[in-house]
Amino acid sequence: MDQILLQSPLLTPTPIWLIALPLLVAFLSPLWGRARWPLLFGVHLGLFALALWLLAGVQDGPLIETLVIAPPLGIHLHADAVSLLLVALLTFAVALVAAFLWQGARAPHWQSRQAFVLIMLLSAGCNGMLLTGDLFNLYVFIEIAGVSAYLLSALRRDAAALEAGLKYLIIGAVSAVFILFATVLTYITTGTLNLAAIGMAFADIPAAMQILIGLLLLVGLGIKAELFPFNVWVPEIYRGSDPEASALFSGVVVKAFLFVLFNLVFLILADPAVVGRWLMILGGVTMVIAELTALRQRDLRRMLAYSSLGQVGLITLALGFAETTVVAGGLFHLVNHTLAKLLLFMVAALMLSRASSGHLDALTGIARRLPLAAGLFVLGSLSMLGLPPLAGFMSKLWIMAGFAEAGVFWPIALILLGALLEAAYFFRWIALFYRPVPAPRLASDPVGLPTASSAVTWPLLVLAVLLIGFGLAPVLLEPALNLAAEVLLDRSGAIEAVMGVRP
Amino acid sequence: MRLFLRVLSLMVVVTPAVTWFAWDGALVWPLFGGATLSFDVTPLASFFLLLLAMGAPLAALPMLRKEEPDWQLALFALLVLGMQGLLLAQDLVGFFIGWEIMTWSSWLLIVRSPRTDAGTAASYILFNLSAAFLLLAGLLGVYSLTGSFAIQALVDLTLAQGLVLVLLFGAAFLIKIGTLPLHLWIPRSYDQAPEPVTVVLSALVSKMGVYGLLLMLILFPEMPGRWFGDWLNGPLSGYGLAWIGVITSIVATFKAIAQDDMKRLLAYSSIGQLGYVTTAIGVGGALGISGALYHALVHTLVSLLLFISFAGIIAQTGQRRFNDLGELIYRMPISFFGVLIGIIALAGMPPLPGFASKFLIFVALIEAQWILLFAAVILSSAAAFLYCYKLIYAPFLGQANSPEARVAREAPWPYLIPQIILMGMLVGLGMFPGMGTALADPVLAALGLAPLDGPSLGTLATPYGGYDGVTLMLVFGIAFALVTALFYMLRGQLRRAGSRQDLSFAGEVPTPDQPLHYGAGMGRELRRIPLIGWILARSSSGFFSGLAERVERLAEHSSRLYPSQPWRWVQSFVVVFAVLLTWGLVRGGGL
Amino acid sequence: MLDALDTPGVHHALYAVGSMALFSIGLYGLLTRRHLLKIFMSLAIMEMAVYLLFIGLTTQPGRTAPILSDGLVEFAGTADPVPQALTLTALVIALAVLALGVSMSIRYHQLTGTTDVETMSALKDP
Amino acid sequence: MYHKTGCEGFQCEDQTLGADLAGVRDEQTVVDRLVAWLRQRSLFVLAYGTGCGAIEIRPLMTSRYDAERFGIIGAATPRQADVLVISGYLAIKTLKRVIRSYEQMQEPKYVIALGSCTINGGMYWDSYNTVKQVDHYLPVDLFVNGCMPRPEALIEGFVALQKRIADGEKGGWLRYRENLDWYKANQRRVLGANMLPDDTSAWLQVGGQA
Amino acid sequence: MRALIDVPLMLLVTYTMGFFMYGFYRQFMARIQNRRGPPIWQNLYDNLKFFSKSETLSHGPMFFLGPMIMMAGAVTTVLFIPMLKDTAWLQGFSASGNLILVMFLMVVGPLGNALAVGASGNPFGVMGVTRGLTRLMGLEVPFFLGLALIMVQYETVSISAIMAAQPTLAEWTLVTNPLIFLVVLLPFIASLNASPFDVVGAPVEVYSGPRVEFGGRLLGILMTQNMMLSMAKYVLVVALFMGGASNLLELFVKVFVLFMLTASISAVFPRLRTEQAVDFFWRIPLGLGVVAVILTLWI
Repeated sequence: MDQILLQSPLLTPTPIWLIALPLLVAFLSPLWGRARWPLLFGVHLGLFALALWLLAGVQDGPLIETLVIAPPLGIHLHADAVSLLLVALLTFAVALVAAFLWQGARAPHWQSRQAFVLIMLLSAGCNGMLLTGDLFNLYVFIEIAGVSAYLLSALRRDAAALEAGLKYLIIGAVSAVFILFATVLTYITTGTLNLAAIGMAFADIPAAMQILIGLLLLVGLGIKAELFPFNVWVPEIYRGSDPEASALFSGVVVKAFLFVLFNLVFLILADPAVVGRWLMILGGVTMVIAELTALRQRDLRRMLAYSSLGQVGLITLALGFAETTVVAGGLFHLVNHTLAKLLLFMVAALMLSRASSGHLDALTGIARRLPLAAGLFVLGSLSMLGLPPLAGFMSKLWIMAGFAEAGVFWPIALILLGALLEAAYFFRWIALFYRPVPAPRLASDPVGLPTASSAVTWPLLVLAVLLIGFGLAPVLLEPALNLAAEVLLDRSGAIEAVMGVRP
Repeated sequence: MRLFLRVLSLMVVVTPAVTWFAWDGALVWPLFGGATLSFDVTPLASFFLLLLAMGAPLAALPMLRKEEPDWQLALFALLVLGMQGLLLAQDLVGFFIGWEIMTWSSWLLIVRSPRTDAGTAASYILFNLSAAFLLLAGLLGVYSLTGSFAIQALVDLTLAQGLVLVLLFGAAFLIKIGTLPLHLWIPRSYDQAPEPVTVVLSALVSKMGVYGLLLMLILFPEMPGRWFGDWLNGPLSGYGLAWIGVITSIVATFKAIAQDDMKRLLAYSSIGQLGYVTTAIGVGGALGISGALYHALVHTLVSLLLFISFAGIIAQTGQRRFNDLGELIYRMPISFFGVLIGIIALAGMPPLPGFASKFLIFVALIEAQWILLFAAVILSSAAAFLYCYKLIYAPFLGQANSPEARVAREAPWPYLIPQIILMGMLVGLGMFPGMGTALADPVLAALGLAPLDGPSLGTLATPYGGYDGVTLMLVFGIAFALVTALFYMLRGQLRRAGSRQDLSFAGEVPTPDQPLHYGAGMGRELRRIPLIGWILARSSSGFFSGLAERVERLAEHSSRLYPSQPWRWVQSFVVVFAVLLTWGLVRGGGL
Repeated sequence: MLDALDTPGVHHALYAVGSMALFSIGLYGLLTRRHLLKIFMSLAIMEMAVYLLFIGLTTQPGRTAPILSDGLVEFAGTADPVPQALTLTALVIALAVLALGVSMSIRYHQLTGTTDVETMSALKDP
Repeated sequence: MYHKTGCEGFQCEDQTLGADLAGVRDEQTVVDRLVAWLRQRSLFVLAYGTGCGAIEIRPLMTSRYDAERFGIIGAATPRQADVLVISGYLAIKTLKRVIRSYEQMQEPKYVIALGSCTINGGMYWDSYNTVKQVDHYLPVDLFVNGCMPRPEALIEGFVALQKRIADGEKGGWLRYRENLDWYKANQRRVLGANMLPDDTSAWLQVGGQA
Repeated sequence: MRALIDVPLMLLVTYTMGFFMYGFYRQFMARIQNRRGPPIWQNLYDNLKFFSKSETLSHGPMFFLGPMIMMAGAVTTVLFIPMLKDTAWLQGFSASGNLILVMFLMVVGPLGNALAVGASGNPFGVMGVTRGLTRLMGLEVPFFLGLALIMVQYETVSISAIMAAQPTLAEWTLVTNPLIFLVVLLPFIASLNASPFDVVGAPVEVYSGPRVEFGGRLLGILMTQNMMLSMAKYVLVVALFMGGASNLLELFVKVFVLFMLTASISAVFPRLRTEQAVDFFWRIPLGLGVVAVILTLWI
């Protein structure tokens, strides 16, 4: 395989393009002129196709692409069924956001070149995080994604956006310090930065050091992956950022970090069950507290932020169980959550462009002005709640069926409780959207900005179709998800593919 | 586009009828993990599918009016699809999918009404989703025991397993049926939903809970006998269920009497009627089950008829309180006859089929020798006369009490056609009460009970005796005709009163603007009867609103966990980190 | 006498203690300061502590920098090159983040006239 | 009535008592007679308790005088009643109610007036607000004289009425019909703005046949 | 064919018994009150007088149809109760009906009445109807409890079968299970609209009542149906508790005895307000009923 790849590295579709292409296009941004948004969309659609193509090729084992020196000494990309699945998902998500911005974003800050570059960088960083096989590279990609995320958050450049950006930056920097610290300690104790090699060596380092590293990573990644109590910053940031940016954070960035967290857990630890149990508890707590808190939110973006936290908790709960069915369900839910959250945040963007603010009162009766958007919001929230026949139901059922099969019932109870709380606030918002109010209470369109074309809804419709489609026919994704779950859990296989020896 | 949507929705609405007539062969749809969804018509499902097939098109007619919005019919079509899926499903997942589609599509129908307030919307969805999630939990419990989602008899359960599963499923279905004290969502939502939607909720959606309850008989064949033992010739669990049902119907009936809003009253009445069904299911046996099915059938027809009639009144007058109506009998005669037939059937008076179903329930109770239950059913049945009278008196009789009621005109045809059809069906069923048991017999056979097998469609036969609907109807009809004829043969003349104010009013001369209507006050004095006063003074809404308040307060506390200052965030990280580290080090283990 | 202290263990201990001290100072600053720039300085100090630890613990007294120049042709007696390279990279990133933060702070100050995180409240719900 | 018959009050009664009933009797069929007999045998009394006569009605019904043995029994509402008993003076305010009650009774119906107050005002002859001669406003079939008449007198009156009914005599209600305009004019004169609506009597005016 | 003779005969018998019994009742009450009282035919006179009224006021079609429904209901009820046992005569259509049906048929009359009263537009009438329905709610519970005990005892809902199961005095339900009779007695009196539970109609004294607007021939109809329905109820109770009757004379005697009993009770007790009556039914007769259930079924 190496030989084939080395023959014509520039022309062959290899995983490196998933990282390199966005970077390249981003740095060449002055060339693109007005064609930026189509390009962003096109590039990500291309990357999505590439990821799918690669995914088809990793059914039997991971694809290891060496960048400088062969592993374990050098730097390599580790593209397996699960990371490519996520790359496909994330590139697809970014493509849809790009399409939405292309058609819909008329605000000057989204018209700027900055936005284009930042989204490209974000995408590159996330893909890198998913694909890299090296701990320090991971840190670098985290920082790339992070910096672009801080800037995206502050893109609007008013006080609220800047406040969000600054807070995001501070908390991101803290997270980076922790991750860097963990990286440093890992290198000092094991002498290697290659993930597979660390996986071989981690069990041999002192117990105290293991705990220290583990906790540092937990805090560092937990902040970014939005696990309680490290997710306290999230509502503020989502509230201050534009919903389009929040869509990217919630739909793309968090998912990448979740993968990183669990990939590390499953790869490095000899027996992930104990840590998995703790992560399950953490996920459960995250979910319940977030859903509970969301009940009281009066701002659409804040509410969506808490809902996002809740779903992340659920995914953590599922992935932490480290059992193929449940993990496959968890990955399915991860996919569904990305789709649904993108949909919801984009609808929120549409609504905010028509309403005076994201506050409950300002959005009352918005369905009369934006019937399609409100309808899509209903669809997205139904999927989020896990109501059939939408995808969210299938993934939740999958997870819970897995738990039931294993005879573990407390997560089921937690998930159902969480869903009930979730229903309480989502349905309250929907009821408000449909409440009839006299027309003057709705703000008119912002003056001076051309209204978004109706083509802006097609990315939303694509998402809706996918949510319904996956809900009706989860079998479409089943083989890919099962394989991904097996690969994610198959520690020795991953290590063997890199190191050549079974641990 | 609008036309297309409407035609499409209509086509969906008649699919239950098509399925009922023309279904052959099962449908299988793959799910994940080797599980499949399969759909087929069982005898039990077939019975309820028949209700749906009859009810859905009739309920759709009022929605076809120009005044009704498009989305209503479309969502209704979705609702029908959901219910149909629920009935056809051969496995619990399919059942749940149908159940949930039903739940949220009906919620959307309700929430788009201008009258729906936040509390109603929340209570409807929260109660129903609680039911759904209990169902889901039960379904997963079954899955963990059997490894399959199929609807099949669960045998050899331990007491604990059985108890948990029965409680989960039972609570889910009882919430849907609206059993006390889990009924709170019903009156509010029936009241505030758009009128054509209330028809559907009461007539069709509530029956799905009944279907679920009957499904439990298939799921837990051992439940009646083995787990709790017997009590007076019957299973103790059935005895408990029967009491739950009858207390529900008693309390709901008294609450209904106290209402001054037509739809609210009907909502409570609906709760009460389904209480009978619950009781009948609790009694079990061939008589009990066929009584339950029969009553479900009758209640479907009756609530369709009544809610459609009242929808017509509300559409024509814009009034919904008993106080604001009156004297519509001359202005809306067809609706009057609709309501008249409806209340006679609702009150369970012969010769209409409401009596046939109650008769079966009574006989079942006598067969089981559950006499106190029998008396309790009689209590609510007799108290129901009061609200039935209120239902016909307040809108149609008495004195017009609002300007709208004085000038109202007969409801438009989309309301009248279903009413006329339903009146025909009710009278026909009253004349041939054996038709109902004939429909229920296949279900009894499928449940392993002996069918009732009436000698003819005109007779309702039970082992304890029966009655002949045709004779009854003929005797009554001929007697009525003869009495009227004889009356006219007497000397003297009948004179129409000169005005509506020509009343014997203790010599006084009432004026047209005097409030002579006794609509809302009717039944108010019942509070002076100690038992009724005690019941009416109580409500479980305090408990649930208290619960909601607690949760809100909890949410307030938890939102303090999310401060907005960065150093607070870092503080919490550091604290958590330090605690975990200390704990990990003290524990001394690695990862 | 001081030679006895010139052992890797003592050196590493000193580095560890020093960097922990630095780290604590940074953390203290982070937790107590409200001025945006001071927060960034605290963050920078924390990062420095990590770099120091990294560089310090992966070398030993007497080792030279792993740079092939001035006649050095092989990696003997040099410190482990990987940490050095990584630290440089991390420094660059940290600098970029810091610069970004400072520029955003300035912008924020221009908009609102404040640099106090305590008074940042645009995101709070009423 | 005065303008037609030239008599007033009990003068008219003399006239009516002296009328020849033989012709009437001959015109009656068997059914008519049976009906007349039944009507006299069962009198439902609406006792309009005005004035002191109200107190005299009660002993009539109780054990001592036991009017029930004549088939006389109280009725709660005018719809069920055959006989209206005006038991004493009528204030103008009460007159309105009495007329209303009378018009709401179902034909055949009879009026018995008790005491001198109903005949000529009695001790209230100069009162500003009582009606002096009740038969100006309602067709009284029978006056029972006295102030107040004892229950025995009342029973005698009832028996007399029964006899007249059995004989098929033309009842007061027919007089009311025939002379409606006169009665109404009298009523209107006294009641003025408080005049009753005509919903209970209009059918008589348009020639309604009972 | 037999029905053609049966039907008029049964109606005639009930009507005759009705006015006779009620005439007797008025006599009986008069004697108790130390009065002479009206002749025993007085009720017949009253009834025929109403039928011969020349004016009848109607408040509209429903007002007119209500009494017709009521009468038809009474006729149907009469025809569905077998009068005699051990014979094919005077059975009416009882083979097509049963006890529960008859009990519910008895409510059809009040429904017709209630509709007519409502149609009249007189609020006092409707108040009376409400009182009547309230009382019905109160009395039906112990009444049906007793009947259910009988149905359980004889394991049938057919009146003929219950009658046939009590051939001799020793097998009368009254003897085998006197408690049931006690349970049923007072509700039965209330269902006859008799004192002390007669506040609903309050025939003479209270202005408001279901009959406030009825006069003339319509009132005659109401009276007729009331007498017939009451007799039907007596016949029913005789059939259930006193073994029915083999011939008309026996029937008449048994009904008379029962009538004496109820009339005596009516004569001595003061009237109860509606809510007092309901509360009473739910305490004393129902409590007795529960005791009866415990005694007969559980012990």
